[in-house]
Amino acid sequence: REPKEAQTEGVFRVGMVFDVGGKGDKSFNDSAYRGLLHAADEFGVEHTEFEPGQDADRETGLRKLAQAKYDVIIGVGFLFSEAMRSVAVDYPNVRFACVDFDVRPDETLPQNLAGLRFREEEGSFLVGVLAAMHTETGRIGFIGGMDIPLIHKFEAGYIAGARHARPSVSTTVAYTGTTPQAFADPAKGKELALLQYGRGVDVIYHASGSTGNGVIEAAKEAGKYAIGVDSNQNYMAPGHVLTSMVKRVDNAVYMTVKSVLDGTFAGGVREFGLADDGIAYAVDQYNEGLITDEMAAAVEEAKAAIIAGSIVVPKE
Amino acid sequence: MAAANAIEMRGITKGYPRVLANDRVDLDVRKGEIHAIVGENGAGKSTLMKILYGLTPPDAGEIRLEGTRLNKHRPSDAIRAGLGMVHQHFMLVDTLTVAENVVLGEEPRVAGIMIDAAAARERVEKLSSQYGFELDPDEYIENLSVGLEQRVEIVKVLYRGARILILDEPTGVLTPQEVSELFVILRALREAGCTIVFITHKLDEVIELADRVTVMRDGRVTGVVEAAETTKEDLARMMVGRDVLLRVEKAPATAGDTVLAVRGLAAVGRKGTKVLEDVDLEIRAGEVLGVAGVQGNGQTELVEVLTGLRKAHAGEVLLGGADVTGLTPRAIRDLGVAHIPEDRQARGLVLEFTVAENLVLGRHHREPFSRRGVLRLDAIREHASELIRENDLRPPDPDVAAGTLSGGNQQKVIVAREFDGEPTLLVASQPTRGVDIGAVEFVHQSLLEMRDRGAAVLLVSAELSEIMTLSDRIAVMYGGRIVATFESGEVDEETLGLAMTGAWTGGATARSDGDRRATPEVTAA
Amino acid sequence: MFELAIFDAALRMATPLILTALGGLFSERSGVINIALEGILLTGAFASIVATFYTGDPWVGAFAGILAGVLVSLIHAIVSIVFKADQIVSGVAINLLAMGATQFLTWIIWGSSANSPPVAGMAHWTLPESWGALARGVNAVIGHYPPLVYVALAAVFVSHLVLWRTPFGLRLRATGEHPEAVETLGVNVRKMRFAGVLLSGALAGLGGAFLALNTHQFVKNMSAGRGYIALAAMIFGKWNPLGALAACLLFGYAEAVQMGLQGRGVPTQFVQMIPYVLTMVALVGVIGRTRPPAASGKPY
Amino acid sequence: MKRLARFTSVLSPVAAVAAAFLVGGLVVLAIGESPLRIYGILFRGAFGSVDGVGLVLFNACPLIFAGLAVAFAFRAGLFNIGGEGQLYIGSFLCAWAGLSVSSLTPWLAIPLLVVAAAAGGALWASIPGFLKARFGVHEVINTIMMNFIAIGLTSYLVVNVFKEAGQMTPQTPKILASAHLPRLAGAARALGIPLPDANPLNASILIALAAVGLAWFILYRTTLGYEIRAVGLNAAAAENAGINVRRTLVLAMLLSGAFAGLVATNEVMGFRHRFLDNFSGGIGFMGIAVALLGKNTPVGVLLAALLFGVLNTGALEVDVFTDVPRELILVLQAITIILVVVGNEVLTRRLEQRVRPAEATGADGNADAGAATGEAA
Ligand SMILES: Nc1ncnc2c1ncn2[C@@H]1O[C@H](COP(=O)(O)OP(=O)(O)OP(=O)(O)O)[C@@H](O)[C@H]1O
Ligand SMILES: Nc1ncnc2c1ncn2[C@@H]1O[C@H](COP(=O)(O)OP(=O)(O)OP(=O)(O)O)[C@@H](O)[C@H]1O
Ligand SMILES: [Mg+2]
Ligand SMILES: [Mg+2]
Repeated sequence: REPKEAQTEGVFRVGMVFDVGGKGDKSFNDSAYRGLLHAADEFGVEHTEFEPGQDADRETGLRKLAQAKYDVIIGVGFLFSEAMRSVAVDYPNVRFACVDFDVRPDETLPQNLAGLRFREEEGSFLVGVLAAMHTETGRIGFIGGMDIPLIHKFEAGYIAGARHARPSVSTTVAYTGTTPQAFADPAKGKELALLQYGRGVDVIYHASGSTGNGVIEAAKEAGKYAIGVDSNQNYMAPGHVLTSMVKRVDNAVYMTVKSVLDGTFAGGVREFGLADDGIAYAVDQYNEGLITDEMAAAVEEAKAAIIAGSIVVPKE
Repeated sequence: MAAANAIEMRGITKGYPRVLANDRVDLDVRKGEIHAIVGENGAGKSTLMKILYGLTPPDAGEIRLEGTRLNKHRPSDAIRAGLGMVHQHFMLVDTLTVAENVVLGEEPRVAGIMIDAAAARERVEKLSSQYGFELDPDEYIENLSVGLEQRVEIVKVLYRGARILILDEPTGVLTPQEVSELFVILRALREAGCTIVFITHKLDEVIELADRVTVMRDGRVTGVVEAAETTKEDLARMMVGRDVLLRVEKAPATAGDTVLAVRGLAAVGRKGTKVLEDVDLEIRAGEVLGVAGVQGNGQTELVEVLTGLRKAHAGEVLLGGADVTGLTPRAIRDLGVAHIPEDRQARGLVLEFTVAENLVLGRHHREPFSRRGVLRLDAIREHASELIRENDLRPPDPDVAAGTLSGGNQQKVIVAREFDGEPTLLVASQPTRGVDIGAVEFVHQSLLEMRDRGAAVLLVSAELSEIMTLSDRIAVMYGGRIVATFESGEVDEETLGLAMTGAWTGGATARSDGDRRATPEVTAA
Repeated sequence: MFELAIFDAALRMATPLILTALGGLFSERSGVINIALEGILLTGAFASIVATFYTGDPWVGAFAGILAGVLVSLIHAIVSIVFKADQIVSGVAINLLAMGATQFLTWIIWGSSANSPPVAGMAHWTLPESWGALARGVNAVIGHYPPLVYVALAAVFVSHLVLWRTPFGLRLRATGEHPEAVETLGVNVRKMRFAGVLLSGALAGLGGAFLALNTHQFVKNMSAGRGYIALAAMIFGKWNPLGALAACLLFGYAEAVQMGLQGRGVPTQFVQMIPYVLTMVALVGVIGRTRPPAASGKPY
Repeated sequence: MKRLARFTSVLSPVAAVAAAFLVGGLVVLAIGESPLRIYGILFRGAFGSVDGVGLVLFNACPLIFAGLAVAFAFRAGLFNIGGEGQLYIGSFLCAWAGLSVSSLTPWLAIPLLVVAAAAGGALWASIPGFLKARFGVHEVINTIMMNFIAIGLTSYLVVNVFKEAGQMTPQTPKILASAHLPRLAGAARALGIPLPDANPLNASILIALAAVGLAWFILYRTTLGYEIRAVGLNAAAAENAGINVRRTLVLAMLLSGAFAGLVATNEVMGFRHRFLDNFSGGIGFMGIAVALLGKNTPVGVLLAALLFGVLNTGALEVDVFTDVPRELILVLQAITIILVVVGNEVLTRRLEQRVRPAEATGADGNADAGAATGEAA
C-alpha cells in the first residue's frame, strides 16, 4: 500500500484523517478504518490516512488532501467539524464526510459535506437495559473517557435504559480525565473499573476509547462484566464482555464511499440510529451465554419502542 | 636498595586553558623529612600535589614514590602506595558522620557486603585517642569546628596507613593554639617515620617546622633550600621575584564622631540557636575596628546583620545616630555602607557578568547608571574604565567576564567598587583571604586610605597578623559574643589567640564566656 | 474513603511511582538529576510489551523493561556524565526522544501509532488450591496483588539497606554530596554516577513494565506524567526510600480517593485536581524547604 | 576568544541539526524508505510554497512565546515547566474577555485581550513564583502540578460554564469579532506575496517578534533585567548588592508567565477565535526544548522556534503523503537537542587549547630547581 502524492489517472482516492487515539484503538477509529478497507476491497479505491499532530493540523491536513485532489476526504471525530466546514467551502469539487459531525442548530451544510451522526444514546439505552437485567447486585457502572458532552450522551442513554428496565438500579459514574489522554489511559481505566467492582458494581459500560481496554481487562481479572463500545469488543474477554454498544462507523464510511462512486452522494446531516442498524448491540459467540431469553426479549422490545418513538432517549 | 627519596617528581607539566600551572617542575622529598612548599597564590602548589596524588593527570612528567614509578595513576593507586593528602579545601562530606567519612572507600565489612559500623567506629576511636584527637565517631561533620574537621582529615589519612602525608595549607583556618597542636602532631608523625609535605603561605611556620623548603613561582620551582639556612625575607623574594614589604606602614588614627553603634545585638541561626548574643560595638570615623575570632563564632552573622542580610533578634544598630535595624540591604547601602563580603565568588561578584557590570553591582539602579528603569550602558562603561585605570585592574578590559580574572584581580574589582563613592562605614570581611602578597599590599593600603579619609572601618579577619597591623582597636568574638576588646599595641598574638578560644579571663575590657571550645592543653599553655 | 478497594487501587497506582521514585533517588543520590524518568518509564513500558508480545512471557517482558530503562538511562549518563552537559536539558531531550521513538516503533511493529495489541499479563503468585487452607491463606495475602507490587515494596527496603548499610550506598551518597571528596579517597566518581543513573534506569524501566503489563498493553504516552509525579514523590520523601514510599502511597491514595469520589456531585475536573493540590499544599505546609544532595545537578 | 565563543555558539546548533538529520536519515533508511525522498517531502512542505512558509511562521508563533517564557525564567535561575498551564489560563482569560465585551473598536478590543492573555499567564506563574520566593518550594514541582490544575480548571469552565450551546465540541462561542487578529494573507498580497487566504498566519506573529524584542530589551537594557540576570547567576551576590531577590524571582516568573499567556494571541485571537478545550497538546513543553536549543536567549528562541516550525510543517506533509509517521520528526527534534548540548560541550573543550610549555613566556627560573635534589635509586 503506497499512498500517492500525485493523482494517477482514473483512480478513485479516499483520504481519511483520524481522531485522537488513532488507528489501532480497537474501537472508534478502527471501526472507521474497517469501513474504509471494506470499500477499498470492494471498489478498488486507493486510500491514505493520517493522524494530525496538533489541532491546527486538522484543517491544514484536510487542505493538503484536497489540494492533492483526493475524491473523498473523511474526518473521523467531531473535532474535525469546524475544519471541515471551512475546507469544504473552498474545495467544492471534493466530497467531504465527517463522522460525529458537530452540527450547529439551524445549520445547512454545503452540498459536498456530509455530517455523519449517530444516536449513541439509543444504543447506550439498550445496553443499559441489558446491564440492569444482568446485574446481581443491583449496581451498575459507567466509565467515560474525557469528561465532555459527547460522552455525556452515552452516559445519559445508558442510565435511562437501566432505569427503564429496573427503576431501583443504582449507578456509579466515573470519568478518566479532562485531556484527550483520558481516551488512552488503560492503566487508569483498569483501576477505575476495579474500584467500582470492589464497591459491588458488577457490570460496567465504558465509553472511553482504548482506556476501555483496561476496563475489560479488569472485568476479566475481577470475574465481572464489562460492556464494550463503538466496535464489537466481545471477543476481547470472552464471557466477561456482556455486550458491546456498536456504532457502525464502518458502515457509514463504506456507504459514503459507495455513494460517491455511484453518484448518490448528498451533502447534509445524516443520522444513523437503531432503525437503520447504524447503532446496535452486539451478540455473538462470545456473549451468547450471557444474554438470557428474557433479556433478549426486553432489549428488543425497548429497541422497537425507540424506533417507534414511544421511548425518547435523553441526551444529557 | 631502599630509595633515599620518598617522593621524586620530574619535569611535571600541566597546562590549563589560560595558564601553565606547572612548568617542568622537579620535586624531591626525602624520607622522614618535613618538606615545605611555598609560593604565591596560583604558583601551582596545589596542582603539583593533585598530580602527585593522581587527581589530575599531568601533561608530561614522571613520578616515583619510594622508588616505584607511578604511571597514569589514580588516587586509589596513590593511596595504595602509601600516600595520604589533606586538601586545602577539606574533602569531607557534611552529611556523613566522622566514622563514615573516615572509612569511605575502604569500609570494613561484615558478610562481605554490609558495612561493619561497629568496627569503623572502633578504628576511628583508636586512632583518635592515639593522637589525642578527641573525635566522636558518630558526630556529623556539619557540627564540627574547622579544627576538628582537620583532625578528621588526618585520621582519614592515617586510617589508610599512609607513610607520606601531604598537607595543603593546613593552618589557614586555625588559631595559633591549634596551629601549635598541629605541629606537635606533625612532629610526632615524623618521629614515627612518616614523610610530610606541607604547603603554607606563612613563612614563620616554614622556618619553625620544616626541614627543607621548595619555592614555586608561576608554575616553576625557583629554589630548594634548607629551612635552617634561610630567612623569611629570602623566601619572600624567591616567591615574588622582588623585595616585599612584610609590614604595613600606618599612621596613628585620628578618630572622629561615632559612625556605627551596636547595642545588645542578638540573632538566631537556622535551628533557633543563638548565633549572636548581646553584642555591643562602637566605631568612630577614621578608625579601624578589627574583629578577631575563629571561624564560626558569630563574625559572619554580625556582618550580615550590619549589612541588612540577616534579621536582628534583639538590640539595635545605629548608623550616624539613626536606627537602621531591620532595613533592607539596599537601604543600608544607600546610607553609605560599603561591604566587602567574606567570600568574593559567592557573594561579591557575579562571575559571568562583565567587569563593567560587576563594578556597578549594588548601585546599578541609581543615577547615572540607570534612569527610569533603563540601564545607561555608556555611563556604566565609562565608570568601569575609570575604576580600571585608578585601581590598575588586569586585564584593563571592562568587557571580560569577571570569572576569567585571577583571584587577586577579582578581589580588586570588589575593593574598587566598594571604595568608590566615599562610604561612611566600610565593612570588610576577610578582605585578603586567598589573595597573594601583591594583592594583599593593595587591599591593606586601600583600607588604610579609606580610614584616613574619615571612614569608619570594621575589619573581620581570621588572619591575626592582618588584624594586628591594621586595627586601631580589636574586638574578639567567641560563641556569638564579644569576649574581649583591646587597644591595638597593648596585646600580642598569644593573648588574642587565647581570647579566641574563649579561655582568656584577664583584662578590664574582657568578658569571659565559659570554655566550650577550650581544650585542657590550651588552658594550661 | 477507607474501603479496601481504595487501598488496593492506591497500592497498584503507587507501584510504578514507587519504582520510578526509587530510581530517581539513586540517580540524584549520585549527583545526577534525572528528569528523563518520564521517558524511561515510557520506554520500559514499551519494551516490556514488545518482549511479551514476541515471547509470550511477561517476566521476559519485565526484564526487557529493565533492560530498556538501562539503555535509555545510559544515554543520559553519557550525555551528562561523560560530556558534562546540562542534566535537565539532557533529560528533557530524552523524554522527547522516548515519546517519539516509542510511537514510531509502535507504528513499525504493529502498524498503529496508538497502541499495541493485548499481551499476556503476569499471573499472580499463588499456591495451588490443593494445598488447602494454607494455600487459601497465602493466596489471600500474596496472591492479592500483581507480583511486581511486592517486588516494588521489596525494592524499597532493599534500597534502604543498600543506601544506609553497604559500602556502595555510602559511596553513592557521598558522591552526590561531595564528589571531589569521594575521588580523593580513590573511589571513581564517574563509575558511581554511572551506577546511580543506570540503576535509576533499571528501576524506572521496571516501573514502566508494571504499568504496561498490568494493563496488558502499550498505549502511546501511557506514562502520562507519572515520571514527574515520581520525581515529586522523591523530593517529597526527602530523598529517602521510605519517605519516597510514603509519598508514593500518598499520591496513589489521593488518586484512588479521587476515583472513588467521582460521581458524587463534585465535578470530575475538581476531584481530579486533588492529588496535585495536595502535593502543593504538602510541599508548602508540611515539608517546607527540602535539601537535595549538595552536588546533584552539578557536572563533575 | 570572544569571537571564538560566538562562533562556537552558532556553529554547534547548526552542526547538531545537520547531524540530527543524518541520524534521522539512517532511521528512515532502516525502515526501508529513501531519506532523500522523505526529506524532500519535508522541505517541500515547509518551503515548497508561500503557503508552506506561512505555515512555518504560523507553527513557530506559539513556540516563540512558549520558548521566551522558559528562557526568561531561566535567566532568573528558575525552571518554568509550567508554560502549558500558563498558556491555558492566559488563553482562557483572553477568550473570556473576548466573550464578556459586547462591542468595542479593534483599537481597544485587541489590546484588552492581549493584556488579558498576558495577565492570565502571569497570574498562574506568579503562584509557583511566590511559593518559591516565600517558602523556597522548588518551582519545578509546583509548575508541573499547576499544569494539571490549569487543564482541569479550564476544562471544567469550558464544558460546564462557557460551552457553546448545542455543540458537542468542548469550546466557547466565538469571541468578539473586533478582537480577532487579522490574517496576513491580505497584507502579504498587497506586498506581492501570494499567501493564500486560507493560510492561518495572522498578526500574532508580529506580536511574537515584538515579544522577542521586548524580552531582549528587558533582559539587557533595563535595571530589572540586570537584577534578574544577577539573581539567576548568583543570588547570594545579588542579595549582597541590595537586590530584593524574592521580589525579582516573583517578577521574573510573572513576566515568564505573561509570555506564555501570549500564546493566546495566536491560538485564540488569531486562529480559532475561541477557547477550545485542550487545544495546546504540549506547546508549553515544546517551549522548553525551544528555549534550550536557543540557549535561553531571545534571538536563539526565535531561531529555534523557526526550526521547530519548519519541522512541524514538514512533518504534516510527511505524515499525509508518506507511510512514515510524524513521530519521526519528534525523534529528529530530540536528537537535535541532545546533539546540541553534547556538541556544545565538545566544541568548547576542543577550542579551549591548553597552554603548553613552549608557549609560556620567559623560560628562566628553572635554574636553581633541583639544586638539592637527591639521586633516584
Ligand atoms: N578553575 C578555573 N578554571 C578556569 N580558569 C581558571 C580557574 N582558576 C583560575 N583560572 C584562571 O587562571 C588564571 C590565574 O589565576 P590565579 O588566581 O591563580 O592568578 P594569580 O596568578 O594568583 O593572579 P593574582 O596575582 O592576580 O592573584 C586566571 O586567568 C584565571 O582566570
Ligand atoms: N581546574 C583548573 N582549571 C583551570 N585552571 C586551573 C585549574 N586548577 C588550577 N588552575 C590554575 O592553575 C594555577 C595553579 O593553581 P594552584 O591551585 O596549583 O595554585 P596554588 O599554588 O595552590 O595557589 P593557592 O596558594 O591559591 O592555593 C592557577 O592559575 C589556577 O588558577
Ligand atoms: Mg593551593
Ligand atoms: Mg591569585
